[in-house]
Amino acid sequence: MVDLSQELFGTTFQNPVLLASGTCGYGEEYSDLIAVDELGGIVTKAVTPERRLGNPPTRISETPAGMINAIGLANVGLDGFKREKLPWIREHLSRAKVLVNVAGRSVEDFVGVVEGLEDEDGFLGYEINVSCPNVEGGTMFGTDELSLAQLVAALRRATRRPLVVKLTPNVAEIGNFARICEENGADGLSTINTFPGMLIDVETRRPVIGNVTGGISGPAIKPMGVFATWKATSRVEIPIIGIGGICNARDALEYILAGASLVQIGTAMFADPFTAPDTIRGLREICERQGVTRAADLVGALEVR
Amino acid sequence: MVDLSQELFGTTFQNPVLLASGTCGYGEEYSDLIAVDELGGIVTKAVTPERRLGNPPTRISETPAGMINAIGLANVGLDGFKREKLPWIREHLSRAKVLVNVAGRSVEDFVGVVEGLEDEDGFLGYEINVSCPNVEGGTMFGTDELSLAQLVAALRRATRRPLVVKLTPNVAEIGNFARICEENGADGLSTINTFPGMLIDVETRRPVIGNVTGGISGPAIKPMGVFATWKATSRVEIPIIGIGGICNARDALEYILAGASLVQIGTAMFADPFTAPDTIRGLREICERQGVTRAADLVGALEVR
Amino acid sequence: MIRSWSPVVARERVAEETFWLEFDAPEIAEQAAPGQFVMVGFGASSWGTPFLPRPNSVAAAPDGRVGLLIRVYGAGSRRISELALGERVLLLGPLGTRFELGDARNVLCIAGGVGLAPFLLLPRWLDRQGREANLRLLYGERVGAVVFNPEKIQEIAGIEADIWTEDGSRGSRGTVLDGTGLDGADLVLSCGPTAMLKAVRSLARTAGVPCQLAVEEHMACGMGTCIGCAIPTIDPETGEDVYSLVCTEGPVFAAERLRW
Amino acid sequence: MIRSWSPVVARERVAEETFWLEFDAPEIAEQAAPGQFVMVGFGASSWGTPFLPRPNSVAAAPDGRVGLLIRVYGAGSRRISELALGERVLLLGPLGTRFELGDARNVLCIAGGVGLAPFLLLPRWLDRQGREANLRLLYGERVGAVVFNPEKIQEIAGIEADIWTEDGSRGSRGTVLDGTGLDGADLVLSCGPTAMLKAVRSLARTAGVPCQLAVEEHMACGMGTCIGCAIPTIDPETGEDVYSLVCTEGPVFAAERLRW
Ligand SMILES: Cc1cc2nc3c(=O)[nH]c(=O)nc-3n(C[C@H](O)[C@H](O)[C@H](O)COP(=O)(O)OP(=O)(O)OC[C@H]3O[C@@H](n4cnc5c(N)ncnc54)[C@H](O)[C@@H]3O)c2cc1C
Ligand SMILES: Cc1cc2nc3c(=O)[nH]c(=O)nc-3n(C[C@H](O)[C@H](O)[C@H](O)COP(=O)(O)OP(=O)(O)OC[C@H]3O[C@@H](n4cnc5c(N)ncnc54)[C@H](O)[C@@H]3O)c2cc1C
Ligand SMILES: Cc1cc2nc3c(=O)[nH]c(=O)nc-3n(C[C@H](O)[C@H](O)[C@H](O)COP(=O)(O)O)c2cc1C
Ligand SMILES: Cc1cc2nc3c(=O)[nH]c(=O)nc-3n(C[C@H](O)[C@H](O)[C@H](O)COP(=O)(O)O)c2cc1C
Ligand code: FES
Ligand code: FES
Repeated sequence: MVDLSQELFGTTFQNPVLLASGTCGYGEEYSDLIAVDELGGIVTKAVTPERRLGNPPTRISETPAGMINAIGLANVGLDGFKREKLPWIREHLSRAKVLVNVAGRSVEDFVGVVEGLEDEDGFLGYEINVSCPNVEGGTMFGTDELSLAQLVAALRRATRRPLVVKLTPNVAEIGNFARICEENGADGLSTINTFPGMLIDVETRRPVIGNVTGGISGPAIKPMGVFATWKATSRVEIPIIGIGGICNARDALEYILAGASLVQIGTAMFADPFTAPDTIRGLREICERQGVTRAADLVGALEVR
Repeated sequence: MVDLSQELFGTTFQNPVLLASGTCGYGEEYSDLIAVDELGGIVTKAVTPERRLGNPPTRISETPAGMINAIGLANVGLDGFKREKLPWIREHLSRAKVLVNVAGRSVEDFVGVVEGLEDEDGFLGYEINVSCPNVEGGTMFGTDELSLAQLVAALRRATRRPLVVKLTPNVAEIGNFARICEENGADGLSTINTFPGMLIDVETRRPVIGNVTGGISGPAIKPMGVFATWKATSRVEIPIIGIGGICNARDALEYILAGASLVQIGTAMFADPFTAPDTIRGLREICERQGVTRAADLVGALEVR
Repeated sequence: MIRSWSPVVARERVAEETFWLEFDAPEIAEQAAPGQFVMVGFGASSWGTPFLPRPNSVAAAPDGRVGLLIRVYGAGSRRISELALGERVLLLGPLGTRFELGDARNVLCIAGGVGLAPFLLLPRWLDRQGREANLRLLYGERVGAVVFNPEKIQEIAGIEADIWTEDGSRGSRGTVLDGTGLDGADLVLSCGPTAMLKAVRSLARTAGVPCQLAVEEHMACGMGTCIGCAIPTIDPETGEDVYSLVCTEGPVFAAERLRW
Repeated sequence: MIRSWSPVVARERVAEETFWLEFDAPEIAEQAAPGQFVMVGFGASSWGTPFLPRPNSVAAAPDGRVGLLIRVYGAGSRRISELALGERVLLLGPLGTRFELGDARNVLCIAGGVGLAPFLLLPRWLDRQGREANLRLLYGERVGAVVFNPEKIQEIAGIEADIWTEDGSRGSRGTVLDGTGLDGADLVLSCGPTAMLKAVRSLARTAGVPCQLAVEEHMACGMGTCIGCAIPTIDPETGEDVYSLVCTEGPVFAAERLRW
């Protein structure tokens, strides 16, 4: 018997496999096909203070071994989330843990969402999406050390729940940003969000994506995600959630060996909605074959001579 | 008749397709298979002041739609290059333009190579590889604005030949780095070098690559390379060479529309050594079909509403 | 919604760059209604082309099979078109909305290109529902070489297609719209290129006939989780400009909801 | 060096996860010598698995064909093993160095697993060169299920293999090394897993018999441009520790040059 559970954020994840934000809606969408409550957990689509319609089409397209997306944070907004989405989560997910992905363009935006959710039950904590452009500074929170520090500190004051910051890979040294999050009170990190990218239709000479640029995800970014996870773990003590291109148990295990306590699966769920349950099963099988009784022992077990 | 030539760096490239540094040796290696002198040009393997043996194996492996490499700048060194490689180039390449890729760990290293080559003939100019770790600072030249400015300024003083700086995508705002290069006298930019990445063997629990981490190239990074090219062109006047995952004429055209005057093909040459000549032929065909008589008119012709 | 690894049980090149494929997928075949689609993919462990699944309309559902009419457009549709007998693909479906016939008696179906697919399913599906209606099918293509054989249409769908080609090499010369006197239709259904759909919408609007259009947009999930397939629409209740998901709120929309 | 899109003209599953494939590639077949390899790829326009070509030893060269013995290891070798008759792959070759027999009369060939491949080519190649030598072939596998049929070996190579399996289910029980009295050999050639090659090297060194080993390393270009396939070696002239490229300076190395 292999124990896949992971203890972190003061609770137990029954297994380390979560669904990534923006790729699983609010859980309900997949409930027809897979037993969502058997997963380690889900991370909701980003919630912003107000409802957002999102970007004009085309929003997504395939790229080599991946995809580009510019959804534009289309979401039901804080109130919509509480009214339309949280009730289903509360009712159907008791074992899978839920992180609410939070986005905004100012510190107030983020804090507003967190404060608005703080008294609700049905979810564990927050994953803070710092890849959105910061209104005040123009750049992303996630690429500016000072803005990031202020944001994390403000959020720390706003909540006692687990606070996970989702880092963008679009920086020179992700370890520095990991440190800043830890120092300002984050309980964990998610690595990584998408890479900025662009796809051009050479016949029309226009960008394929309505928003011109978008984020690249999928297997193409897996080696970068593993690298970022490994770099981040070497600089912080707080647990890390590995993300980027995971398609199966071996991919998940790369992240775990690199130091991730949990993983998230995003784009691969589009290729096959069974990817997450198959990954859980696959992890169990690999552990059995390798004689590993507790998957938690594999976290950071990479041997670098 | 389609004119594929491009005027830049005070000379004419017969077509916009070059071979990327580190993927074509010094040209000679491919001469058995393709007419190297029919290409737009080649960029040599990095030349460092001293001969370098490079990294321990394993140095390369496949990744989703790409590869990881950690060659470690293995090269014959400045003297070896002059003695063993330049003579072949001088004798066989008269129409294809040659850029010498230069690497080092200090400003002196780079300047030393450039000064050592300045009086030689047989090549057009330099492509400066700023993705190597900087000995003094620890980080890469390519990720530190001040080091980069100093390096480019020093090199500008050392040569009157075309000076192209090859940027790393591993920064938050590649446009800033492009600007710094232009302001300090660079004649052109190459975008992009590889992304840092990592591959783990889940059976041995070790990194696949002897050097632990490596650079990711190939189709996987194409959307990021197009994005970086587009970002860089919006900030500088100097010409740009687009690189990253180009496999065919359509890929090359994406870069050209995004603003690249020339392109380089790297990893795809391993998948098929005919990729570069096929890309040149394909560009001619697309231009003919689209009624374009001068490919130069397509540079930056992207229409963003 | 069914997910199944389904083998190709029939494959035929039916016109230039156009293929007819049948998959053994009884549950999907049983549920699928005209306008609905399946995502056709290769799973998550092969990250070759395509990685994302591709949406394709269910064009027939005989004997537990799902029939698709595939036109080669890019690398994904090419790979699907080249599937060999016995090869398995991952099907997810049926997905999306269907054409709603309501009480319509005289239904005019206007198909452009492989927009023909849903109308191949429609007649037999109506039969199965015990529903009667007079269907008229206009089917247009740019050139004759890509026209799906009228005999084959007859065989699959039990309906005669009125064929139009722009080069006049098959059927009548012109576009389907040249053949469109709405004569007596009390419902217009259409699927095909956006330019055609727009023209159909104008025609129907002018004639005051209700019109439903099946539209296309890039998709990743096909089931509402990625929010990727949004198109500009008008909220029928508030009249506001919004976006709607083609995969769940469409692909079939009432023409007046589309904001083009 | 030849680059050619070559069709599969024969394919056979010859043991568990092990396949014999022949490609129509006359120029490569004519030039290939034992120890040399070809890069087997799918071109640059399909960036599925594998994107990089895979090195494989030329195992036979009858009638303008290149024969390969493929064992499924990961996704790339799996795709190669699943090629259908008539499908084309991009072959680049012949590449690398060959076994050099010099004046050797009694040559002992020690093969582990699909390290058998170069030794399948060797006997007929020697014939074609008009060169005579006594060849003895030891061929070891972990288990019987993966053993390449001795009759097939006889047919392809015209040589009898002395088979060893660790589970004893085919041939003799044990490793090839258990069968190695070098008895009278004046040259030892070996190809197979690194652990085996190391043991062969010790044996030959102890016996004072010259030894050549064919080694493996990950490759991208196969022709010396990527500098990716370096392994630690000793410079034969200076005695310095250096790296050598398996694709151009190898895959066959004099045993004493390898720095393991
Ligand atoms: C609801 C629906 C039903 C469809 N039914 C059929 C059908 O029955 N027969 C048929 O031949 N085609 C049908 N299509 C179109 C088919 O999905 C596209 O031709 C196909 O996705 C193109 O993929 P590709 O890889 O060949 O092209 P590429 O251009 O290489 O694809 C690149 C990306 O763009 C997307 N894309 C490009 N064009 C379209 C498009 N028109 N619609 C959706 N995504 C697109 C692809 O999915 C992919 O993500 C339908 C589309 C939708 C949305
Ligand atoms: C000169 C030479 C001759 C060879 N001859 C044969 C032969 O005749 N028959 C045969 O079955 N195999 C042979 N091999 C080994 C064969 O190349 C590998 O099994 C194959 O590359 C593995 O690819 P994969 O995608 O199946 O495995 P994966 O592990 O998925 O490949 C991942 C990456 O590692 C590389 N890789 C993994 N193992 C090896 C290896 N052992 N050698 C080289 N690269 C590797 C792959 O090329 C790829 O880049 C030979 C290797 C070399 C270098
Ligand atoms: C369609 C789509 C929508 C996404 N939306 C969000 C989001 O709202 N918030 C967020 O933090 N990340 C979002 N992401 C990023 C993913 O959560 C994930 O970090 C990224 O896709 C890399 O993982 P993958 O390669 O497994 O997809 C989105 C990704 C995709 C593909
Ligand atoms: C094996 C290998 C070696 C490389 N060596 C160098 C180098 O010496 N100097 C350099 O500037 N870039 C080097 N690169 C980076 C390439 O020149 C190119 O920027 C990168 O691979 C992206 O292009 P591609 O996707 O077409 O390969 C190397 C890349 C590879 C794959
Ligand atoms: S395709 Fe994902 S929401 Fe429609
Ligand atoms: S494989 Fe490229 S140098 Fe050997």
